[in-house]
Amino acid sequence: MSEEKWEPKIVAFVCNWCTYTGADLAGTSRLKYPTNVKLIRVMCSGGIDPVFILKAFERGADGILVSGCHPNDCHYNAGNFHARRRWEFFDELLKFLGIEEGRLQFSWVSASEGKKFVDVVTKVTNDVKAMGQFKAYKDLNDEFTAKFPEPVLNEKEIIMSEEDAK
Amino acid sequence: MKIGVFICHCGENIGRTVDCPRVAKACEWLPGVEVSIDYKYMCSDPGQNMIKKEIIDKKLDAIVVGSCSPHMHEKTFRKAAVAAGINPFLVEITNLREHCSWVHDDIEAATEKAIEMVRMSVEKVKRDQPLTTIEVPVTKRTLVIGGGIAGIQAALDVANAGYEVVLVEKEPSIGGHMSQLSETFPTLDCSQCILTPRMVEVYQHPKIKLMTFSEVEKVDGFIGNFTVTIRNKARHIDEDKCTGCGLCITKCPIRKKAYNSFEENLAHRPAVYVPFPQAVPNIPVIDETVCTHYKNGKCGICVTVCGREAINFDQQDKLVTEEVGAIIMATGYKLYNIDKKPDDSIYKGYGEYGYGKYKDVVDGLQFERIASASGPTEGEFKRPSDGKEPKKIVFIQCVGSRDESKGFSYCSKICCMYTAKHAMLYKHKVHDGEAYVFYMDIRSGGKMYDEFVRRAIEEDGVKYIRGRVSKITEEDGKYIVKGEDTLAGMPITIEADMVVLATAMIAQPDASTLAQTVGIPYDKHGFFNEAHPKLRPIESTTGGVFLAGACQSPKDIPESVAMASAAAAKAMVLFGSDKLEREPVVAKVSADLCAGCFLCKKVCPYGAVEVREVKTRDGVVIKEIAYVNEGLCQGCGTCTASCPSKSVELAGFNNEEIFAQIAAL
Amino acid sequence: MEAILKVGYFPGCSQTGTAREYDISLRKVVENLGASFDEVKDWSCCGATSAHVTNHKLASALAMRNVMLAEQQGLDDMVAPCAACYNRLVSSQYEMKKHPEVKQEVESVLETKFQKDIKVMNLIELFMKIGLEKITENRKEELKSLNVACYYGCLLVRPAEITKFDDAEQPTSMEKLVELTGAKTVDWNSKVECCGAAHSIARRDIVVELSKKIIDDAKRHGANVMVVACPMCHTNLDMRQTIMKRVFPEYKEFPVLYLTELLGLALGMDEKELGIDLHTVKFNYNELAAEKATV
Amino acid sequence: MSSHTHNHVHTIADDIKDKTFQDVSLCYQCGKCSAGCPVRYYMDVAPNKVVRLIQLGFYEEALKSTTPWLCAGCMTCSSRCPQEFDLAKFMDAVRETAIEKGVKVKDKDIITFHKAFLNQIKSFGRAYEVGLVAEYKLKTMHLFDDVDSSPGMLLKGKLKVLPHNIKDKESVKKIFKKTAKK
Amino acid sequence: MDDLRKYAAELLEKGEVAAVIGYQQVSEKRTKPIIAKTAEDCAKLVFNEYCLNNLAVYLTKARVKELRRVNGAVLKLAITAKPCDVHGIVALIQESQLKREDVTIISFNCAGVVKDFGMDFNGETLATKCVPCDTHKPLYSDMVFGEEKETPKVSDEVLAKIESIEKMSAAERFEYFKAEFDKCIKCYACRAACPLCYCQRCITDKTIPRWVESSAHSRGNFSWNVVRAFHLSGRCIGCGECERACPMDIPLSLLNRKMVIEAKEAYSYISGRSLETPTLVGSFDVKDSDELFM
Repeated sequence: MSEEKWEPKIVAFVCNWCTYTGADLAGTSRLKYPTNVKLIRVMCSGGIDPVFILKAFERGADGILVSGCHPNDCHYNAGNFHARRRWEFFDELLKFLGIEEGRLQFSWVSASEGKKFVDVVTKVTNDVKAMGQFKAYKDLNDEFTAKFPEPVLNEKEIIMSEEDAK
Repeated sequence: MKIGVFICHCGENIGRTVDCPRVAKACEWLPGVEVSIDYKYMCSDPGQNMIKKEIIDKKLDAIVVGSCSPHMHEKTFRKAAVAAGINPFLVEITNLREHCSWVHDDIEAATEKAIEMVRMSVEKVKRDQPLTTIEVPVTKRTLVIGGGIAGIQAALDVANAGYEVVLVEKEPSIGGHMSQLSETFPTLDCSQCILTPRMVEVYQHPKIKLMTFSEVEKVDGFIGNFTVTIRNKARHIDEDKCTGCGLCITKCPIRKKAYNSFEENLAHRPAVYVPFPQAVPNIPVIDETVCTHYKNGKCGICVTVCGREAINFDQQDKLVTEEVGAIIMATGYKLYNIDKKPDDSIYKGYGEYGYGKYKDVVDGLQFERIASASGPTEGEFKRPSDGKEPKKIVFIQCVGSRDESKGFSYCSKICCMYTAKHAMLYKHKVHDGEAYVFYMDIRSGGKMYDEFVRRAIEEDGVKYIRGRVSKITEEDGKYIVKGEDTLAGMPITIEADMVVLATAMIAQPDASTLAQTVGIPYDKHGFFNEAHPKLRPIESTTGGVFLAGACQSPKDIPESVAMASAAAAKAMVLFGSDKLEREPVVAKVSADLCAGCFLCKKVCPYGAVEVREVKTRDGVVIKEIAYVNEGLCQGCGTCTASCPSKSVELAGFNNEEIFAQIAAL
Repeated sequence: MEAILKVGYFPGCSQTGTAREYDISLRKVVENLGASFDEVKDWSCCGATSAHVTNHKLASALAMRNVMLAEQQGLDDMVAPCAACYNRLVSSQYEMKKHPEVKQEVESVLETKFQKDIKVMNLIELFMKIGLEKITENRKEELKSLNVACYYGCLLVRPAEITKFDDAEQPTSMEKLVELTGAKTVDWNSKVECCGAAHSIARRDIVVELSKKIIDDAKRHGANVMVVACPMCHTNLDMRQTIMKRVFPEYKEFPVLYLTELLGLALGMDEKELGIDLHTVKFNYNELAAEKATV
Repeated sequence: MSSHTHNHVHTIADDIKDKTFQDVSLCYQCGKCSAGCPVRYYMDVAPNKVVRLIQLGFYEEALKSTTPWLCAGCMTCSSRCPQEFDLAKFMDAVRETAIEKGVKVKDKDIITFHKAFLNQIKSFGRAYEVGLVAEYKLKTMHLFDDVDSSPGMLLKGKLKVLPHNIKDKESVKKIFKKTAKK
Repeated sequence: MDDLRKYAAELLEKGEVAAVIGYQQVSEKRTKPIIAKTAEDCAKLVFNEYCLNNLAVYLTKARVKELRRVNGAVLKLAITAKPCDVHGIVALIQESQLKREDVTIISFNCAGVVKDFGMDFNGETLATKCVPCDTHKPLYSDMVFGEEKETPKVSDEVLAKIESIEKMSAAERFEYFKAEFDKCIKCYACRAACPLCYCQRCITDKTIPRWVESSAHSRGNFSWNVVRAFHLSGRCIGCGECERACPMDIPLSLLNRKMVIEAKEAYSYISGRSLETPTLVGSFDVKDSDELFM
């Protein structure tokens, strides 16, 4: 991928009840935001494991958003409170280890905050764009793929094998 | 595994910005995908039939539907899948509409994103496990919180259908704000005359357990199976013995120490009181904060005069537990209080209107009491400061409403109507009086509503001035109201005898606390959130909890009543069957791997994690492990993320599924 | 021995001219209360009001030049006794904080980078910082004969979200200060009404009318003196009484004091020392007290 | 700065938004600003109506009005606006725009005063009141207006006869130069 | 020393405990753990500044737990524990791995131990974990031996290192840790030595799905070390056994200590100090900081 064509890859882990629904509202309200963010829906922000973050970085994510219901608004009463402590530690740890601030961001977006969802997603995208490619993890990933190349099937090969099957 | 991908155009909704045929084409090549097609309306009958046909013809094991939000049509497509023989939990929805086509303009980028989104779903569906829905029993009883007109209506409807109701009201009497009103718009019929029969009906209904002076403290459980703890506050009067004769009230020597909140603090009440003469139940309450007995143990006149020995100074609060299957929230509203100064309030307050320091600047409910035949002035228009009849009244609308700066952004909806009513009632009694209304817009949508406002202007000669008032000052008993008529473009100053502020309707101050107790979301103003603004306006997002009346947003009486009946109907729908089906999204612990640290138990919001002992054959406990009670588990997954050894998984959202989605990025 | 409290001082142009007595009394009172001033060196005009009404960039830059000087001088806070200066300085700081583009622009005009968040105080905040108990401790005189109308004017309390020190509509902080001197305060309607401020020279007709309304209101509510904390207000309310007298023959003069002068009197200084004799309307506490006693 | 797509022409309303960071569409015309304005009676157009004229694109009418020039900047309107629209700041921007566009202002005295004031600062770094009054009077020909206060003030040492210079006058001049309108 | 031996022997004799987990001297400046089951074993028990190991780790090992079952009855275990090791026992009790009544804690007043075997005990050689230690008397115990002694004052090198790392740029920090983690050979000695790594199956051994890449390369090493440090966040009692066990000398204490500081600063919580307070992980306060969240 050439430098000028680079678009950041961003994943958002969102809870089903608030942020996912807030994103639905952004859609219903026809608000606009960048296409970089892909959502992964979980039931509650309390159910997001920090290893998901590492996995996403390993899969080439340049930025990650974790978002749930506002404190006191959690559909499950307390899931987000547990999440809050968890992320406080994890964020501190990652920062200490040299993961740039802004690669991993957190927000509370309620079901009625379509606009806030757009603002948050846009901010994360802009922040990550400004930071550029995730050098630290890219190096790790490049080293990994150099060591363990993934078998790549291109379309042609698949067609041929299918035709062979026939 | 054979997977089918179905891309919906949703007419133009998705098709406009996402090149659906291209998405379908691209998905054909995803590993495991057997068939990938696009169609105009996937949720339509032909669309669903197409899905079913493909499932059967191609012997599909799972499907991915790229359409609208799963919150919209997940059920539809699951049903279609079931009809064609697939487990409903092997259906994944890709939200191509709300999360893609509607939020992007660039067709190229949106199409690329759509393909990636579908790819993620395909990877997830490959790891999905077939699940069976969970059945839970239903307790066919309803809890109604709030005994205003909405709560009364809901309770009566449910009870008349033959189901038991527990009606909880925090005040000593039911009736709510409607019992304070003088007349109601647009008919000008007497509020109490139409309300009190309903209150009595509630009291006498064999299916309704009425708990006044009570508050909900705790709600456990889930739809169909709530356990509610209610605090029945001590009245210090034995409800079984009291006949409501009222002798204690008339003899109580403490007459001026406490304000009468029913009269909106325009009058005093004794230490032992019923809120108003028609109170239901007609049983007094002793106010500990002012009663002499609680100060120095003396007095006790009420004890002497009570022939029934009903006075019990030592009575304590009681905690009562009730099992119910549905909860109807009908907690109503409060009026924005202009006495509040910025420091101790969430809203900023109107210093320019004097923060309530002027006695004759009153709010809407105070004016209702002044206008009411049963009120402190017995229906005579007298101003609070000196009891004189006001000859010039200024009404100001939108105080706190539509004011981002000092109040709230929303329109309180009813003020235009009740201000017109106030002005009308005043002009009907004080013929030589002048009534001015400062308004921004007149919002009078409703049957006979606009006609009502026109009547105030055309027949009763109320002067409407379009503009907000900037400041009120007092000079020699007159209130100088400075405004601008924006239609004439002229500054206007009125020297009024009295000013009535149509203050905003706001959520009850403890609404958010109650919402947290019950477990339902609320908006930034404290109003409870409905599950869907258009299609599910009565339900909260929490199953089995329904909303009625102004606790959801400002409403007038007919709307509140309609909503209450709707909430009652929703509760009865729940009671229509003996068992409830629940999504099988629950956590499960792997007994072999659990190390028994019980972090899952500590974080579980529902107490669904239990301790199980693992024993040897000879009965010796070798370890204790966690076990999830699936009846209690609500499927948040906080335990799964907390478990250090990853020995607990959430069905439908297991870690393998999520990893697959991440890998497909 | 208590360390002497040192506070940054931005006098503002009026302080060197029309409001000389304000400067004199302020310095004396502050010294008396055991604090001292560190004047911003080579300060310039804050830009009020002609700059911000005609060129918003110029306005921000002029104001921030002084904040820059204060920062370079190593100050943490500074007091701007003139309400207009105070307002310009805090508003410019607020704008810069709220809008990064303003910050960038101002920094490029001034060729500097702002690092610190210098707290700009108004007169009332200054005394709160020095400590209200200091006033009670050092009080020599109880000004019992005074019924004071505290006049805040517009720029001290507005806009509330920027100044953030008192209620914008019903402020009370000046009353609290004044009551420490033993004087009584009156509750009146025109505390935050505008005196016409910037129109002092070009539209004196407006100023005279607005100022007279304010003075009349104070009189009506039983005040025998008005206290202000702004040289612009003082110019309008004190000096323009000459015209009021000429236009309205029955008009009775009404003394208008700076808050610092009132505090000075309570701290035992005399009128001359405080520069009260420089006012248009004469004021002498003892004369007033004697007059009141006879009534 | 405001971002517009589709070949949007930069209007005066946009320009005002750029200067004040607030959109005129915020105003819903309740008139509370006009109701509380201390100098409302002297204005030819109500303050809220000036906003309305800008909202509707009647720029000439808005810029020609005396209202912005009479605005005393007391911020009563801004602090009471239910929409948190800072009208005082808006008025500043309207004045500034009027000067930029060379609109003829009816109340010339006020603009002359402001110019005189800024000239003083440009020259000396601080307001020099005698010079200010003198310049203003020469330009407006109101030569003997202030007789009732000025001589007395000079005697009391309240107006300085000599200008009060700051040392680094150049830095102030530079600010003027850098922020000057093209 | 004799008191200790006598006490331990008595416990065994009375049949109160199944075994005493303790230290025995191997050479002049070296000890090793011993699980004493007889009076003769007890005679070998020692306590001195060479008792480096945190023996709490044995309490959760299946083999050791098995010892408790004697002739159909279930007996207690006794353990000799430094005051800092008691923190580990407390944490294990809090995390349901142990019941207080199942363990007899024999503790000592402690003034610190040496960095490594073979060193003379003086100010210079104080073990890293002892430098910031403030528990010189056990917080929980059934028996305490030894006199109270002065702990040598030594500069806190770990803290200084943490501070110097925090001053680096993000990229520098990342490079620093990457280089350190690159040394990792995934031997999991850190895990084996840690008293709080008691999982039956570690997350890193879980294969469906694969949580942590287990082959040795920078990415897998990074993940493993992040996960290890994170799982100990708010729990680590700072015994430093992981770092001591690491054959590649990866400075694991830096991470652990950093998170200990975080727990203390953000939540005023120190792990293993009190049986009464709820564990930091697994509880919450509605007033927890919300700064991280937009």
